[in-house]
Amino acid sequence: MNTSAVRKADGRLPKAVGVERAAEMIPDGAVLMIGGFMGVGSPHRLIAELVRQGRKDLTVICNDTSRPDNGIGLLVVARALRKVVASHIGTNPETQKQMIAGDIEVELVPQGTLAEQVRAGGYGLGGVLTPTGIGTPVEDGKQTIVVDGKTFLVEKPLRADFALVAAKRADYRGNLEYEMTARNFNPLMAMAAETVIAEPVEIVPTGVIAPDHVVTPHVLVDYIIQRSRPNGR
Amino acid sequence: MNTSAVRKADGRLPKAVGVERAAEMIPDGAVLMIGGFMGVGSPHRLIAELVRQGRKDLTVICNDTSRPDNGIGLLVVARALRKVVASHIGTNPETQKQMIAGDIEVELVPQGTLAEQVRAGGYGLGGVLTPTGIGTPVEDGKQTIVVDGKTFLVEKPLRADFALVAAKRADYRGNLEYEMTARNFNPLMAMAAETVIAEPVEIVPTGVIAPDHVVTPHVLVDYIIQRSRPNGR
Amino acid sequence: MDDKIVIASRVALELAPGELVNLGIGLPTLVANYLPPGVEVFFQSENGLVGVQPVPEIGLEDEFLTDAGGSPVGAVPGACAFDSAFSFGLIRGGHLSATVLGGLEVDEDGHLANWMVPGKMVPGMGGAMDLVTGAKRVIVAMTHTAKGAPKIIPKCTLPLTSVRRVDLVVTELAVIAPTPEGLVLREIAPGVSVEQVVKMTAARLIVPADVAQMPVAA
Amino acid sequence: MDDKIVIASRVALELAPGELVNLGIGLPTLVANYLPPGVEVFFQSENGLVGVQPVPEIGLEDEFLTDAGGSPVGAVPGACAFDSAFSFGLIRGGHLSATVLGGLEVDEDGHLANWMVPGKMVPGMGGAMDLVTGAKRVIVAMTHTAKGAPKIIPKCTLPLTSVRRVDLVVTELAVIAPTPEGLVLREIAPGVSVEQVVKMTAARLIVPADVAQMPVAA
Repeated sequence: MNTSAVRKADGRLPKAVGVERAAEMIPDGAVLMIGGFMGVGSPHRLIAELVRQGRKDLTVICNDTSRPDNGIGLLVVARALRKVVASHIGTNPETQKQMIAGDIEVELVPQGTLAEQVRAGGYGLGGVLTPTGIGTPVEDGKQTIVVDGKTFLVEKPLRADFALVAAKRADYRGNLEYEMTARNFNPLMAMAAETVIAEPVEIVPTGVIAPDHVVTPHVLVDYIIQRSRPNGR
Repeated sequence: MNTSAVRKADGRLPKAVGVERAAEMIPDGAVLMIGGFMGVGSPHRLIAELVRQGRKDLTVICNDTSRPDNGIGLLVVARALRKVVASHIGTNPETQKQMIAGDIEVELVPQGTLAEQVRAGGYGLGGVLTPTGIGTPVEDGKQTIVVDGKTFLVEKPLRADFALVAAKRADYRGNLEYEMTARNFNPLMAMAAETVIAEPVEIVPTGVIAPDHVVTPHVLVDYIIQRSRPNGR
Repeated sequence: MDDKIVIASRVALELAPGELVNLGIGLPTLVANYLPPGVEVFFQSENGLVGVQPVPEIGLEDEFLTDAGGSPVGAVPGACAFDSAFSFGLIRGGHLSATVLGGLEVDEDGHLANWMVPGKMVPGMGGAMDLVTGAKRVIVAMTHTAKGAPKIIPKCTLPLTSVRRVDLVVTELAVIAPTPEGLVLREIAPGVSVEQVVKMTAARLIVPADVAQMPVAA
Repeated sequence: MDDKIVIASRVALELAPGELVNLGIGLPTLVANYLPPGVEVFFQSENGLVGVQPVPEIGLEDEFLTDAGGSPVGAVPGACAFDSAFSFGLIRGGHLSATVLGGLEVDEDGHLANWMVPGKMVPGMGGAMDLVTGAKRVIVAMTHTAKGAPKIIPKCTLPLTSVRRVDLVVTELAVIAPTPEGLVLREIAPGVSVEQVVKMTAARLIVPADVAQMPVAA
């Protein structure tokens, strides 16, 4: 991912970018993973900026499409999506409407399978062997395998061009810490994309987050969204 | 696992047990997972007590057999083991000696595979699809699978009768927190055994460990080893 | 008495102290209100928490502490937060003592359908398939009929949630246990006859000699 | 100059600022001492840490902060600790810029053998197989010969660590790049001739016109 940002003395790119710049890196048609569960733990500033910039034809891998007025739901309403891979779309009538009209492709995946598929993509594993979905429509067209006499579905790893993750705190380096149920898919997605953009609530000096409390190490994070500045400056 | 401990008013068994009692629960021939990496993060009091009680014919799943005078190495020297599943035994000449003499069976597993096998056992997954070991002796006799044109080894989930885990802190309920590189296999093993016995360095009141910092939730922990008492009382 | 209270209070009796339990959104959530005094059960929310409780007081809501429906909840002392993979490791790995879910259909094989009505409602399965596949006990909490039509039927017409046989079905009329032999009528609600239950059930019911009366909230 | 210093200082030049790197126990560990000034590299220890550094001062050792050999280390500001599954997720998942390992044999296919000598030494592969399979770059740091016998040979006789072709082999005599065409001699150590390297190498070496001199620590 090239940006025109000034390089640091040691050759590295700076991690802190404005939300406009971050959204500009994401082209139409990109495959995104976006954290959050019913909007809780979603990167709301990044989402709003993608809508503002009029992004189109995105594929989004996420737990759910929230409500029409919240989180990933805003991208649906803005018709920014071509495809959604999710475990639940029931709380967003707009997703269902666009799906029925054929405007958006929806792939429904059991939540635990989705979590493991994202993890497998980030962990270099060839797939997920799960009993979930056997004997249901989820099995259709998929490979199965028998291990010690039990049958499992082979679910493929998922990866994305970009992971957009929300965090409670980042330090200057990009180490991330999450809060309560806002953790959900975020740390898994931060392993599974070519470029990881984190939107923290707070940014603190390096060292403030204890090594045992860092959940996503900075080496996985490419960019952190700068603080919003008072008066927009 | 039956113990003669007095039940609490709500019907639950108390979690805090003495190290002697904890070791007594483990019969000869049991399959154990024991946390630790070169003895760091191993439950040293439990190991010493198993040696003192003369336990025999154990199968131990662990990262390594440490050194003869440390951690799991003490169980090897005491000839308490029938079988070891580990990624490394090179630092314990006694393990190699017993292996060559045919007194102990050793199954060597790549470290990352071992970690995922233990996790799969605890997470209800049918196995692990890994590229590691393909084209090496690790592949011998194992099932392989092709996913999207790439070949992966199918490594089976591992489970145990008991997991013996070391933690930095437990609270009264049994929530566990780990310290730095002493975390290693401990939280994975705490998911993958019928009975989980935790040996914390410290025991603190419930609520002291923040929900975001608990790594192993109390619902997974069956027993915590009581504090060692001054003067043995 | 309200049907929902009958169902929720009866399900509550199934939960033992110290168990880890997942309650689905809607009716199942009410179960937490009817636990017998002194019985402490730990509730999991699949979005990443063990130790869910209601928000203790107005004003203590936290935007980052919610249930699987996105509504604010509280956390008990000793709660634990984790990511979605860990959450479903607890569920799929058999660490959950019980899951309580709603149902659209249950059949004579004890199969549950509760996640879609083809052509009408396709909300997605969320965590339901993993919950039904992985929990030690699956308890279906639902009304006995929908718009007068039986929901307990010979063979599910809707896509299944799992091929795992559920363990107990609790309705406002009866408690029914799916077994390898079929659906066994275990209890009937106060004021309801076995004949009435049989009539409202399209599936074949095995009726033992000793059908007990359902204990319900006082 | 000591062979180990020649090898470690040359390998250090391969590491770029901000990279995540795993150094094997023994010779590879020395690489950290020869990073060019201003180049900050993050070191992973597979037992569960990103941000390893030497113990800064005697007396600051921590029994719970060790390297993969069990020896005390320190941690840089902004370090991160994690479990073994996560650690190998970083390794297998391609998040590691480079791994530096020792070798017993490297062959013309660029295959590495470094974990056992059947009948003699069976220590186990530890993390080596995952590291060689998963890291973006695999750099073998080893002496060119063992007791006078070449370690770079036509075909490995020992069990392989991985069928993945390693990216670079650095010895006290030469820098060799395994390629689809074979082993390319890239650099020779000061005072060493191409002929000498070819003689000490049992494998066929591709020798380009422009073999550079190995930069070594001053």
